[in-house]
Amino acid sequence: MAINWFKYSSPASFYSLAGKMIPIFVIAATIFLIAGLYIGFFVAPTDFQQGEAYRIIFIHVPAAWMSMFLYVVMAFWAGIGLAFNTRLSSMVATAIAPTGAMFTFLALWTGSLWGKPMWGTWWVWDARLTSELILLFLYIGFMSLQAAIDDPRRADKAGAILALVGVINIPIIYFSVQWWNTLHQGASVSLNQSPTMATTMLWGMLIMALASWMYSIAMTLMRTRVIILERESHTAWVSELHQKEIAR
Amino acid sequence: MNWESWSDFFSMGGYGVYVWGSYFMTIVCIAGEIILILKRRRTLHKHLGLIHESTEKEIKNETTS
Amino acid sequence: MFWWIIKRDILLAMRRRSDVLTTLFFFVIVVSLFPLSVGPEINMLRTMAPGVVWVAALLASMLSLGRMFSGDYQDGTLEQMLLSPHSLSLLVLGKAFAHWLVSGVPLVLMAPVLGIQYDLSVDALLVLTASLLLGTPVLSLIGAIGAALTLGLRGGGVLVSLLVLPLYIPVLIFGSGAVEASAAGLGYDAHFSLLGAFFLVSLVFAPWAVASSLRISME
Amino acid sequence: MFWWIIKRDILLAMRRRSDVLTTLFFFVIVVSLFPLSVGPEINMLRTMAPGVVWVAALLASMLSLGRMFSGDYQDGTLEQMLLSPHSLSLLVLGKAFAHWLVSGVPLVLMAPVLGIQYDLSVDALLVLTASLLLGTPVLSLIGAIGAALTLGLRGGGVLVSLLVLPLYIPVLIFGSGAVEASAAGLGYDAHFSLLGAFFLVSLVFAPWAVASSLRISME
Amino acid sequence: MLQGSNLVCIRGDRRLFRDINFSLEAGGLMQVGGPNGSGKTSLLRMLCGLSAPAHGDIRWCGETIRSLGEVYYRALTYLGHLSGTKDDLTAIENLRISSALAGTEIDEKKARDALRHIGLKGRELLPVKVLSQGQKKRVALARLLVCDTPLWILDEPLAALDIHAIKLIKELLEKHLIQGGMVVMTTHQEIDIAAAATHKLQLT
Amino acid sequence: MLQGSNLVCIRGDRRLFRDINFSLEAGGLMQVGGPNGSGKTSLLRMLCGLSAPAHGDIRWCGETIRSLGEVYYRALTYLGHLSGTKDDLTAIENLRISSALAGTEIDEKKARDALRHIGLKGRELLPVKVLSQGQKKRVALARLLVCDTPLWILDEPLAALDIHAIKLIKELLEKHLIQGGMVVMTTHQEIDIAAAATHKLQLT
Ligand code: HEM
Ligand SMILES: Nc1ncnc2c1ncn2[C@@H]1O[C@H](COP(=O)(O)OP(=O)(O)OP(=O)(O)O)[C@@H](O)[C@H]1O
Ligand SMILES: Nc1ncnc2c1ncn2[C@@H]1O[C@H](COP(=O)(O)OP(=O)(O)OP(=O)(O)O)[C@@H](O)[C@H]1O
Ligand SMILES: [Mg+2]
Ligand SMILES: [Mg+2]
Repeated sequence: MAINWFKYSSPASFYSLAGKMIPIFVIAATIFLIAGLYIGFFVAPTDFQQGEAYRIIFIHVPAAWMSMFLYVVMAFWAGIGLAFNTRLSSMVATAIAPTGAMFTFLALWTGSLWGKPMWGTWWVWDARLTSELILLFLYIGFMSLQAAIDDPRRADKAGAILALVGVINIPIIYFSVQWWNTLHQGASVSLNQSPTMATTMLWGMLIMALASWMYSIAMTLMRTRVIILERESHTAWVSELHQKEIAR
Repeated sequence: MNWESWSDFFSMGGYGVYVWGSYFMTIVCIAGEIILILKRRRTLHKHLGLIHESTEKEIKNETTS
Repeated sequence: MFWWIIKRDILLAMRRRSDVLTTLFFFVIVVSLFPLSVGPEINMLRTMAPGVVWVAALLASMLSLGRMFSGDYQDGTLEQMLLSPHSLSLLVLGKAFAHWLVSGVPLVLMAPVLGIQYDLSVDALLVLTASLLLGTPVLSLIGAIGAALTLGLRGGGVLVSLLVLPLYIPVLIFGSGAVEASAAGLGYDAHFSLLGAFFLVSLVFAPWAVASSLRISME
Repeated sequence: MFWWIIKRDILLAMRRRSDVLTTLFFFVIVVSLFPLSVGPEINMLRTMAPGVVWVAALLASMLSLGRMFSGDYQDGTLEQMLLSPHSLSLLVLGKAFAHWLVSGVPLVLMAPVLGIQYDLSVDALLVLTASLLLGTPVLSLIGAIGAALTLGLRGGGVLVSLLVLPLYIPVLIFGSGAVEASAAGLGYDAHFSLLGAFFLVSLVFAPWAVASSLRISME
Repeated sequence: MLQGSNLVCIRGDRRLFRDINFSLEAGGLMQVGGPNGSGKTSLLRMLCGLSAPAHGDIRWCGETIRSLGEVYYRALTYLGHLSGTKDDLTAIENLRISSALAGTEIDEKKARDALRHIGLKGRELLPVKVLSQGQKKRVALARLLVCDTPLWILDEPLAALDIHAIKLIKELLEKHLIQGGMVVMTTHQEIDIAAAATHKLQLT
Repeated sequence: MLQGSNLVCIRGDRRLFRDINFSLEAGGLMQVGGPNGSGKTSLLRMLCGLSAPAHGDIRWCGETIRSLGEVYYRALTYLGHLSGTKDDLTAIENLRISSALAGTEIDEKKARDALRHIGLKGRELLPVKVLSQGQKKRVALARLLVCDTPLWILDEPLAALDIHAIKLIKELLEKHLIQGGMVVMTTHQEIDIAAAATHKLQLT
C-alpha cells in the first residue's frame, strides 16, 4: 500500500508524526554515540605517527562531513519550498541551519585543536580550512537574513535563494584539497579506492558519523516542531493541541 | 585495551588538552543546542497560553453581549 | 527597455558626478592605505599587490551595492518596475550592467596606475587589468542578488556584505591568483577560464535570482 | 537627553539584533579575505597583521557611518532634533557614542581572536586591543562629521568615505604603528599618547562640528 | 473585465477584510472607501499583483492575474502612496523614464506638454527634490496623461493637491471613463466622478 | 507673540512671496492657504527657524528667533510633511522618544493613552512600518496630545487622515486655542476651526 505522502506534508500531521519519530532517532543517536566512542577510545589503536591526538578524528571528520551535507540538505528543502510553495519544507530548511552551523563550528574548533599539535599552529590559511570558514559565514548569513525579515513567508523565500546560490561553495570545499596542494589531508575514504586508514579507526569514524546523522535528524525534527507551532499559533489545531497538553 | 589507568586515559599521551578540549566543546555545543530548543519551546507554550486566554475572553464577551 | 534602465542609471550617476569619482577614490585610498600601515619594504609590497588591489576592488564594488535598489525601493520606482510589461530579469540585468559601468569600469582603468606604485611588472599589470575586467562584472551580478535580498531591511548595508562576501571569495581567489601566477612566471590560463566560467554562470542565473528576490522583497 | 538618544539608537540596533553581529562579521570577513588573496605564508601574514586588522576596523566603522544620520534625515527625525530644546552637540555626542557601542566595541572584543589567526604574540595582541579601544571612538567621532556633511547628498555612502578616510589615516598610522612597535620590541608609549590626544581633541571639537554641519545640511 | 471573488486579506494576526466580491466593466469606476488602516492600500496592491490574497482570486478578462503576468501589466497603471519619482532627476526626465518603464516611450515634447497641462509650467527642468509636495504628486500623476492603459489603480491620487489640481484630475478620470477605461481608486476626500457605473466598496 | 515682518522667500531664481506681515497672539490661529508650490511649506520652515528668510524678521515675544535659539524651540512643536517616525520602532517607542527629544519625557502609560485616544488602539506594539499611511500620520500627530508647548506649526496635518480623525484633530486644535495656544497651519481641505482670532494668509 502506498503511503499518502501528501498527508504528511501538512504541518499539523507532520507535527504529530515528528513527535513519534524523535525518540527513535534520539535512541539511535545515543547507541551509535556510545558504540563509536567505545571503538574510538578503547578499540582503535594508537596512531604511530600522530600518537593519541588523532582521536580527535572521531568528531572532526563527522562534524566536517555533516557541515557540508546539512548545507546541501538545507538548500534542497529551501529550494523545494521556493519552487512548490510548500511551507513545511521551508520550515525544515530553517530548522536545519543552526545544527549545520554548529557542526561547522565544531569542525573548525576541533580542526584547530588538532592543528596545534600536528602543524604547530592553530590556524593556517589553507584552502580547505578557509572554505570551511566561508561555509560558516554562509550559514550565519542565511540565519541573519531570515532573522532580519519579519514576515516568515518572505524570510523563507529570501533564505532559499541565498541557500541555493551558496551551494556552489560545497564542491569548492570538497575539492579544495585536490585543486590546491595544501597542508590538510586529502579524502581518505572514497568509493573506488581502498581506505588507507586502519579499519577499526575507519569503523569508529563511520559509526560516529552515523551518530551525528541521527542526532541532526532528531534536532531538526524538534526544531521544526517548535517552528510549526510558532507560525501556526493562531490556527484552531494549535489551540486544541495546546489545551490537550495543558490537560495532561 | 589501550589504557593502563585513568590518568593515562586523561593525559592522552600528552595530547589531553587538545583531545578533551575537542570533546568538551562538542558536549557544550550539543547540550547548548538542546537547551536552546527546549527553552524556545517553553516560551512558545507560555505565549500560546496568552493567546488562548485572550481568545477565550473574546468568545465570552461575544456571547454575553 | 534594457537601454532605458542603463540610460537612467547613468544619468543619475552623472547628475551627481561625484558618485563615480568617489568609488574610484575609495579604491585608490584603500590601496594606498596599506603601504602606510604595513610599512614600505618593496619586496613585500610587490607580493601583496595583487591581493590588495583585488580586495580593494571587491570592497569598492560592494560599498556601492547599497545604492543599487534601495533608492528605487524607497521612492516607489521599484514597484513600478515590477508592474512593467517588460521582463524583470532584463531590467535587472540592465541595472547590474549600469552598476558595473559606474563602479567597475573606473576600477579597471585605474588598476594599472596603482599597480605601478607597487612596482609590478608590465606583464603582471596586464594580467591584473584583464582579471579585473573579467571579474568585476561577476561582482556586480552577484552583488545584485545580495542587494535585492536585503532590500528594505534595516542594517541592509552591512547585512549585504555578510551575504555577498562569501560568494565573492572564489572570484577573489582566482582573480588575484592569476596575477600571482603570472608574477611567479606560471601559467594563468586555468584561472582565467574559471573566471570566465563564473561570469557566464552568474550572467545566466543572477538575473533570475535577483528578479525573484525583488518580487519576494516587495510582497 | 543624551541617554534618550543612546537608548533609542541601541533600541533600534537591538530591534534588528543582526545589525551588531553583521558589523562584526564584516570585520571578520575582511580580515580573513587578505590571507586568501595574498597567500598563506605565515611570516608575511604576521607582518601584515596589525595593518590589516586596523584597516578592517576602519572600514567596518566607516561602513556603518551611512546609517548614523541618514535614517533620521529621511523620516524627518533630524528636523525634530534641530528643533529640540536640548543642546544639539550633546545629542550628537550621544549618537556618536551609540555608534561606537554598536560598531566599535564588538570589533575591540573580536580583534584578539583574529590576531591569533595571524599568529601574533600575546603582547602584540594586548597592544592591538588597547590601540583599537582608544582608536575606535575617534573613528566614530570623526566619522560623524563626514556623515553629517554628506547628509542628503546622493552617493553619500561613498562620498563620506572620501571625506573621512584622510582624517582616519593618522589614527590608522599610530594605531597600527603601536602594534608594530611592540612586535618589534620597541616602545609604544608615544603612539598611545598621540592616540589619546586625538581622542580628546575629537571629543571636544567633533560634536560642535557635527552640530553645525547638520544645521547647514538641513537649510 | 476585472473581477475579484471572495478576496481575503490577512496582515500579521489580523484579518483586514474577507469575502470581497466585485466585477468592473469597461467605463466602470470603483471607489474604495473606509477609515485609516481598513485595508484599502492592501486591496489595491493585491489587485496589482504586488501581493497575493490569502484566499480568493483576481481575474482579468477571465484569467487569474498571476497566470497573465506581463500581459496584465501591459493593461495596468498603478500609482501608490509612493511617488516613484527620482529626487535628482528633472520632472521631464522622470516622466519620460517612468513611462518608458511602463511600456510607452514618449519624446521630450510630449512629456513637456503633459507637465504643462498638469500645471508644472516653468518647473519642467527643476530637479524634483526642490518641488513642493503637491508638485511632486503632479509629476507622478502626469503619467496618466501619456499612458494608454485601460485600467488605472490609484491610491489617494488627490492627497496634497490643491483645489485646482483636484478638478483637473477629476476631468481626466471622467475622460478616461468615457473612453471605456476603468478606474479603481481610494480617497478620503469627497469627490463626485461621473461614470457609466460606479461601485462603492466600503471597508471597515 | 509670534510676529513676522516683511518676510521674503527666494528659492532658486524665483521669489515665492514678499512682504508677508502678520502677528499672532495667544489663542490665535493662522491658516496659510495657496495653491501647490506657492510657498506654504517654505514659510512654515522659516517660522521654525529651519531656514532663514531672504529679508525681514521673525520675532517671538519681541526677540528674533535666531537670537532666542533653544528658548524658542522649547515653546514650539513643528510637524512637517515628513513624519519623523522610525519604521522599525513601535508606535509607543516612537512617541516616547520623539516627545523626549522635544523636551517632555512621558511614561509608557501616558504614551499608550495618547495613542488610544488618537485611534491606534491595538496597534501600539506594531512596528510603524506595517501601519497604513493614515495610521503613521496619527502616530506623528499623537505628539500634540502629550506636548505642552504654546506654539504649534503644522504642515498639512490632515493629509491622509479619514473623516473621523479629521474631526478629532479639529477638536484638539480648538482645545489648544481655547487654552491660549497658538496654531499656524496649512491645509488643502476645507476646515472650520473656532478660534479667538483667525488670520487667513493667502499665498499666490
Ligand atoms: C580548522 C582546521 C580544520 C578544518 C576547517 C578542517 C576541515 C575538514 C573538512 C571540511 C573535512 C571533510 C572533507 C572531506 O571529507 O574530504 C576534513 C576531513 C579531515 N580532516 Fe580536517 N580540518 C581542519 C584541521 C585538520 C587537522 C589539523 C587535521 C589533521 C592533522 C585534519 C585531518 C582531517 C582528516 C584526516 C580528515 C578526513 C579526510 C577524509 O577521510 O576524507 N583536519 N577536515
Ligand atoms: N504585521 C501586522 N500585524 C498586524 N497588523 C498589521 C500588520 N501589517 C499590517 N497591519 C495592519 O494592516 C492594515 C494595513 O492597512 P492599509 O495600508 O491597507 O490601510 P488603508 O486602508 O490604505 O489606510 P490609509 O487610509 O491610512 O491609507 C493596518 O491597519 C495595519 O495596522
Ligand atoms: N532651486 C529652485 N529653483 C526654482 N524654484 C524652486 C527652487 N527650489 C524651490 N523652488 C520652488 O519653491 C516652491 C516651494 O514651495 P513649497 O514647498 O513651500 O510649496 P507649498 O506651498 O508647501 O506647496 P504644497 O501645497 O504643494 O505643499 C516650489 O514652487 C518650487 O518649485
Ligand atoms: Mg492607504
Ligand atoms: Mg507644502
